[in-house]
Amino acid sequence: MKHVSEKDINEEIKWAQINTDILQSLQNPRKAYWVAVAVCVAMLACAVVAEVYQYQTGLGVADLNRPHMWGLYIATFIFWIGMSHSGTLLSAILHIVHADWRKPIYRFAEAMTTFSLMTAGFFPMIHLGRMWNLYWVIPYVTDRGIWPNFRSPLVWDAFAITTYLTSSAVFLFIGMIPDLAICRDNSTGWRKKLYTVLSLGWQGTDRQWRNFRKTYMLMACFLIPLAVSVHSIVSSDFAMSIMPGWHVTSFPPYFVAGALYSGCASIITLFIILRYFFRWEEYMTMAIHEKICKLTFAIAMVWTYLNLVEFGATWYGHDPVAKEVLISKFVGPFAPFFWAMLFFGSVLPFALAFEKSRRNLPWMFVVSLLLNVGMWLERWMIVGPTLSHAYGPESWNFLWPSIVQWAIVFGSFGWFGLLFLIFVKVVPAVSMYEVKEMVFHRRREANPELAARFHRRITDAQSVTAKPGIEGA
Amino acid sequence: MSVVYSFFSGWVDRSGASIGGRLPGYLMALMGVVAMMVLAASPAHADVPNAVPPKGEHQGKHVEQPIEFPHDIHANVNKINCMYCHTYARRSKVAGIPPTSKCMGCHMVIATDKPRIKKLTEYWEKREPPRWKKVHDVPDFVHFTHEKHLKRFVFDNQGMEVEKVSEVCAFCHGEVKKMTVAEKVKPLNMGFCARCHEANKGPFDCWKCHK
Amino acid sequence: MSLNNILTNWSRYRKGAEEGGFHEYEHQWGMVVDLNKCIGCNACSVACYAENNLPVVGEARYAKSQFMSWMRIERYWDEPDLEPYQASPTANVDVWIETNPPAGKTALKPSMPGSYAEGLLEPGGQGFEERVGVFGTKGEMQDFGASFLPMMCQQCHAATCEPVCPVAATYHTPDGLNAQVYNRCIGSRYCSNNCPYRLRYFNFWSYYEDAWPEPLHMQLNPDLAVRDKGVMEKCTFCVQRIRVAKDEAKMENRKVRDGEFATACVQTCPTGALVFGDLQDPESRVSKLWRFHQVEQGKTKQNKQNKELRGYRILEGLNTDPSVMYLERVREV
Amino acid sequence: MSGNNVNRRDFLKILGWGGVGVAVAGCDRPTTVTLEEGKEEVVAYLQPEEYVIPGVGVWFASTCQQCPAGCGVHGRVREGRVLKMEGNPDSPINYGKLCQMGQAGLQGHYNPDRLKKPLLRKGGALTEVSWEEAMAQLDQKVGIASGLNGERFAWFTGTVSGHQSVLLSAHLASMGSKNHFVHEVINDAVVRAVNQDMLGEAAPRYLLDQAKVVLSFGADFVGAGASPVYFANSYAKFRTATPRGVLIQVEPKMTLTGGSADLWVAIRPGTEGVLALGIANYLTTNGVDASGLPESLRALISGYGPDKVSKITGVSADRVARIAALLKDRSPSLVLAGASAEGHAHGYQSVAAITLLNILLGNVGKTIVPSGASQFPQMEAKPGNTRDLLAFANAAEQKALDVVFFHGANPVYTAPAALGLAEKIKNIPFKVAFSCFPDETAMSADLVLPILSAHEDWGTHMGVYQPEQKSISIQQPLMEPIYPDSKGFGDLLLVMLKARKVTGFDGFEDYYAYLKSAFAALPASVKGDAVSDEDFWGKTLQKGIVKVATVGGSLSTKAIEINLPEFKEDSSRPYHLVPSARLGMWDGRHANLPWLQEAPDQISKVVWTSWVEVHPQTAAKLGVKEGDFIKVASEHGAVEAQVYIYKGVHPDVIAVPMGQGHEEYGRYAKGRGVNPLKVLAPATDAKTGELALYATRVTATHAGRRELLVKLMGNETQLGRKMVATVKAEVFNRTEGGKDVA
Amino acid sequence: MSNKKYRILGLFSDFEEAFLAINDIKLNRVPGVSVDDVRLMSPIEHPEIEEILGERPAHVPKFTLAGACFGITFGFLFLASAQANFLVQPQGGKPVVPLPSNIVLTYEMLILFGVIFTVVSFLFLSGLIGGKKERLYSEKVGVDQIGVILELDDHTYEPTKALFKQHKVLEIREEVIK
Repeated sequence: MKHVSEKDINEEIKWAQINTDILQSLQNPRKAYWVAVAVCVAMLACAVVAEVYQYQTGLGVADLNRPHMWGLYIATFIFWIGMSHSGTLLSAILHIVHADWRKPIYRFAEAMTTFSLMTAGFFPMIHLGRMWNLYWVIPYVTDRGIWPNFRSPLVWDAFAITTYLTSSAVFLFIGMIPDLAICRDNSTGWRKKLYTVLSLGWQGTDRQWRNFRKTYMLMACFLIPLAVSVHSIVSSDFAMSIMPGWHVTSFPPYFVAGALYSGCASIITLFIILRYFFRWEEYMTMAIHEKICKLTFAIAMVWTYLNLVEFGATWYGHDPVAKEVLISKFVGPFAPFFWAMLFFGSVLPFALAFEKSRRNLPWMFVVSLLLNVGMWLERWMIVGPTLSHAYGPESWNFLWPSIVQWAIVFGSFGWFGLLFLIFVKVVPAVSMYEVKEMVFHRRREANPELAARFHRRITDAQSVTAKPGIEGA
Repeated sequence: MSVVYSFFSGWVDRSGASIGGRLPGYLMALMGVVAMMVLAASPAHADVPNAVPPKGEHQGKHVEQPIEFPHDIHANVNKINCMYCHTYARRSKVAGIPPTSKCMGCHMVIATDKPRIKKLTEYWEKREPPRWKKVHDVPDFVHFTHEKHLKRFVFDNQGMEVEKVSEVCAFCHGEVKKMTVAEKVKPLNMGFCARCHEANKGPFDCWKCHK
Repeated sequence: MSLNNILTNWSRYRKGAEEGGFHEYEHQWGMVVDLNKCIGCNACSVACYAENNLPVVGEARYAKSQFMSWMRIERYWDEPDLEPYQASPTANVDVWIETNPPAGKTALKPSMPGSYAEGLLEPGGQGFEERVGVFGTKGEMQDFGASFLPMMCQQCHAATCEPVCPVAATYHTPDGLNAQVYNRCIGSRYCSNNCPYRLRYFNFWSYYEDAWPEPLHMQLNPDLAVRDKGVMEKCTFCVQRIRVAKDEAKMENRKVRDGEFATACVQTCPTGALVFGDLQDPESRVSKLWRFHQVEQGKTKQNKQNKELRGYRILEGLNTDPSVMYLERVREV
Repeated sequence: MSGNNVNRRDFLKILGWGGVGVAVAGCDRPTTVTLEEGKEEVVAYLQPEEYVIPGVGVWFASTCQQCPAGCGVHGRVREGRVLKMEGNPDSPINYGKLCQMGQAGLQGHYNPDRLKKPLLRKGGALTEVSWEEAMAQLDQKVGIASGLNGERFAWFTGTVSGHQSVLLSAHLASMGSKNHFVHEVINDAVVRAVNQDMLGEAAPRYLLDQAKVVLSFGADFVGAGASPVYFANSYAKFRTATPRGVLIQVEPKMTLTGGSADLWVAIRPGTEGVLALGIANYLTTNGVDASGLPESLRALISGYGPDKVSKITGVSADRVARIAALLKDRSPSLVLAGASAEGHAHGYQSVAAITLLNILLGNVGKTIVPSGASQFPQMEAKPGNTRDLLAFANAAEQKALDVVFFHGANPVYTAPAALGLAEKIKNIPFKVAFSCFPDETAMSADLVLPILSAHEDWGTHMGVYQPEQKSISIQQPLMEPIYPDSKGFGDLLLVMLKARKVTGFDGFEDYYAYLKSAFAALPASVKGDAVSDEDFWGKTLQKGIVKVATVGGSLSTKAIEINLPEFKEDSSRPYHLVPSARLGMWDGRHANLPWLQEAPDQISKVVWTSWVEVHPQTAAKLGVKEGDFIKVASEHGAVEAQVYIYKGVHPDVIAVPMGQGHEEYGRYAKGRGVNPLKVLAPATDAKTGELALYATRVTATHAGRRELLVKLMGNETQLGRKMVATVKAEVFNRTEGGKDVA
Repeated sequence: MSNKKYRILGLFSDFEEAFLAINDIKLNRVPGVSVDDVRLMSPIEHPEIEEILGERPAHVPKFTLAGACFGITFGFLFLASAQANFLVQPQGGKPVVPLPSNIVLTYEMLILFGVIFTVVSFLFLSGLIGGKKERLYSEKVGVDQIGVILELDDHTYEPTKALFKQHKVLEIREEVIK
């Protein structure tokens, strides 16, 4: 690939062109889209079949067993929760720090947040022995006088995920309203009706924009601590327990770093896919790609560091049983997966560190997928080895997950993909108004004389003697 | 209908039927925090001292029994004590259906010409007990003890006359003495039990009933 | 009533916070397991199957470690020459399984004296390293026979399983027991994950469907429920027997007498290695044994006057505060 | 009311189980939470006994029939179902305790594979017939009219005792037959023979709790022994005595008893006698008076010096010396011989050498005391052996038998394949099995009569090992028969006796009536303070046991000549096969009980299958790992099972547990694991003619397959965690010695 | 002169000109038209226009604060009262109202209610729910044009139009209100 541009975006681009370019993604789908949908539905069908079988038969079909009460379901749950953090990173954190290169790519990242949360939410249910009683986790008033146990990190999870899903879905939607209005203005038929309802009558008035700006900023401020707390709470499922290898102080930041990491990696994946299929080279520019890759690399190094902290703390720590678990990760039955995780998570990201490698998008596509494989393995390496090698030597065991578990994990990607496919056809995956903002501001930054002229003219207008009325016309 | 709120019970009307337990949790709890102070003190039941009868209604359905046993004649007209026939109630967790021999003890001589008694005699002569249908049932993971409840409300209850035991039975079984075959008129669900345990300071250990 | 509850519970909370936990126990059922007497014969385990409607899972499910033996007898081999953990350089799943269980290689000593792990890891017990005694030779692995360890739910007072249950299906009863309420359980299995003894068993299948073909089902104990798939279960200290004994005592307006009843395992134990009773009753056999062995509840590390006494609790260093005291195995060395 | 409290037996005022219409109340099944009215049925009793209260359990005394030990049990009965077995505290055998087999007796009773109707072989296949037809067939073959020569008739049973034994003997007498084969695989026949010859009594009592040191040569007394629960109880006393008793176990494969030993010594199979003589050598050279022994014996002992003994047995000379020194220092001691010492061609000699140690150490009279006979010798248990199995096979081969009745034994399963019993019994024209289960013998019989289970039947028993207080234990029904088409064994015996027109039995309506009258006829000394026969009967049923007096009993010490053969290696078949017995499966009779299948073996912790125990050195030599299938082949056959590797076997030994490998016997047993008895060589003990169970030499080869070995332990060492801590006995003696803590 | 009222929408493609037009209104170039009456419609957000238009109120943060406060109090009280009324839980000698876990949950409730209040207040305050919509609307506002809306009477109608034209208005839409 040759250097397209070193600019984040071409600020001379026509705004009407932006609308056209982005809105073309909402046109009737091509054949490739339907193929993708079919693949996702097929994947999802695997999961549904497996889940129905498991529901009717019991969790024994998942080959869970006594030491391994938790398996891939929980690992994948953390994986999806983790992936959701990327949207928050791009839309909230970068928004607050005014990194406007996020603007062309934050929309799909934010959607990814919501969808991965919607995927993640399934896993605790699938994982439950009696999922039809899941609602007992919700604190509702009943004449039986029983409540959930608020001490349980699982209840915290339920609270945190509900809050996070609500907030991020709302955040996604609020940010979409101006674009939905554009869609409304450019569509006909049922689409028009749909977008009319969705856009809530957005007209871009100054009152709306003013409140919008405040709201967006406030939401961003809420989402950042929320995202951190959500993954800290998820980590407390483990850190709050007494098990060696789980009872680790550094788990909350470790989880958050891992979450941001996997989220960024999947942003790269989706970035490349969207850029390729919708031909959005103008918006998803190489410059932005470079920035995400660098960001991902930085987070990867943070994650690596936290890994080393954990290993070091365990190795030199007081708890020999935790050390055993660590050693079992190094050389035990999980060793191939463990080393694969470290390779994908800590070595492979160096591919992001070199410009030449970074600019090779097909390669980056593969790398980003592998990074996510690594991050998925990380979650499995958190759940599995501790259960295999805990305190009681009697219960030492190794169990390979059954096909049912794999099918459901596999199918969850189909579900996520399906949601995302629907998303890209229903709402603009690139925020048009924010790209315009970006272009507007970039243009003014690039041409300081424009701003100067504007100010000059304002001053000029004031210096003209006030005269009632304007003659002529 | 006066509606009161008990934080424990949810919204209840005076008859005790829960009317609001299924409202959204947050909303209910919000109201609950406000309404927590408003608590209804239930008056003691007239016939059973030191007891607050459980509240709740259930629309039972008629169950076809092998013999349409007239509880009203036995308990209401002839004023036979419940525990005369359901003799195990004070000694066991189950009240028990009286053995056929107990029926025959009287009906060898009494009312032998009535069709129901003839049917009973038929069973007796076949040496085969009637297969009654269970009316008052709780799930298998609930272990209710008649023995302990009778001790609390009848035998250890100061001022309680054993003759009036049917009033205590009526807590959960309704006015059986006004029925022929028994019908389920109380919900017998956990809320029903829990409200009564709260009102009468019964134990609140899950393992008392669930094992 | 509600306000009352809140106020009393708040006052309890205050008390609890100051005094390390609010306790208002009617009884504290506890157990003593004398490993000097235990011969590992498994009678307790089978008695438990009979008493508690435990399903027989069959070979295939046992192979997957999905069995339901509430009372299990673990058997350990002495390992005098523990070597530092060394795994095969070609470590993979198969090699691990092959090499690891028969010749466990881990012997990590607590790296810091005085850490909580010190009490947790005490290989061999008191002075067992020097094995040259009346038998002359340095012990071969199996010279001292096997170490049998009957493991039932330890009924911890600071149970790790309790706080993690999302629906409070496991909680502490006024009898000092760890209750598991089957019909409340939603099967999140967090409790079992958090049990360091791995003494909680999950109904991975609807075991009852094929565990009791007719007429085997007629043996099922009607005093407790048969568990369906998706719920956690564990040793209850035969709560149905406790119930009956307490009910009986209450009907006679007295307290439960020591030795009046016992759990199924204790009642059947051919050597009398298991003793069951009320730790709150100072005259009960268990109380006397706990006192004699100077083991106290509520401690992470026992401060024994006589260090040679045999009583200990398993993984005591984890501060789970179990209600089962084990007495060390004795060997002539 | 009552429930679990066995001390409240006064509650059982009226006992027995006559004429109660029992409704089997529905079980709690979990998924059907039927709350809707009228979905479930509730059936009251027709006319209950006063003590029958729905929802309240009642305890009835009976006797466990799971092994010949004859423990007294209590069965908890609720709503007409027996739910749980507990030990009978009044029993002098088991003191209210019970082993796993006793617990699992329920599953034999409720077994889904029980025989429901008589089966008659018609045209080669067993078909269900009515009792009338079955009894007619029986009468035709063995009735008076059949003209059957009594010598061509035989009973083949397991251990029998009590009134069944009396009736059985009467039946044999009525047939004019002396052919009663009593077969048990797990027996102590050789020890009995040696005891008879050296001590003057076949089964003296062993006072384990009096001994300071117990040296056991393979005697698995707390496991598959004569009376597991009794000896487990004694073991507890022995271990808590002051000073604590020391147990040294010498055997080729670790038994359950060996698992609890202070010192477990692996010995080369067949050299137990040599070790005993080696110890005797140490004792005599270190001041133990051997002057009472004949000169030839003293010469023999002096020939077994430490080096020689060490070389033959594989036990180091130092260790032999220390064991001997311990025995000498701590008196009284007790030296026991068990299956692994007995099971050789020179088993008698080895056991004699071992018994000699008891004489040398002066244990006779201290820890070995005379047992005497009970006052009812006809009721005493007839201990089983394997000699009868061989004799039976021989008789069958010679076509010396026309009719055989089987009860309580499964020779088709237990006989080594080399005996060819399955073929030979085809020579017997009419074989009748009295059995609850479709076991191998029943399935090869011509007529199968389903009998009541142990929990449905009447009977009396005397344990095969009788402690000081001898007793008759009563067996009474704990439940109405599940299958109405099965009959009591005693009833059937009575019917057959009546059919033979034997005098004295025609007055009894059934076995119950017979028992009742037999108890009424007991001497007044036995009846104690009972005021009437009825009262005595009631009290007997309530207590479950009748204590009877001991008659006679004395021990002598007579040293006999011992002639141990040279130990020979067999390079073509380098390994010794040890068919080990396990408490649980016993000789295979409990393989159809799912609880026992799922109860892990105490030592290997394997469930549901057979395994082959191999020493790590041997495993390395064979190149096998845990879970590999290994083929163990003798001259007479081969078995294939998975390997379990540990150090609890002698490197020269391959141990395969008994109990599995059934070809019949219901869904839980059939086709599971392997039966090591099948590959045994039909060698016998030269003196007693007992089958030498431990004398088979085998080869072992990797079978090339591998599966996960299903067992409990994930990791078999404690990994430094304080799971089971161990203290030295001296510490124990110092802190707890002499203190009755609780 | 009839006393008509008009509403006009001037669409500008050049933002600079549009702002200058508003600036002119601010400078009172059209008497009777106040800058406070100017309503804007724009494809993007223009914070810089506030320099001209002046600070106009946005009350969302107040509701956010209210929501957060409500979340914190309600959250804690709800948890505490639920726990104190949970008749089973207190038996085990552990605190009835455990602060560490309640802090976590209260924190989540804070955020949840903060977000909900913010969003709901935004929807109302910005007129998306319940507010009146501008009847003059051009789809071009969604593309690249900026619209200036003014309500005028007969006196100001013409001068304003003239002002717009002076600032290169592309299109003027108008309607008569009264």
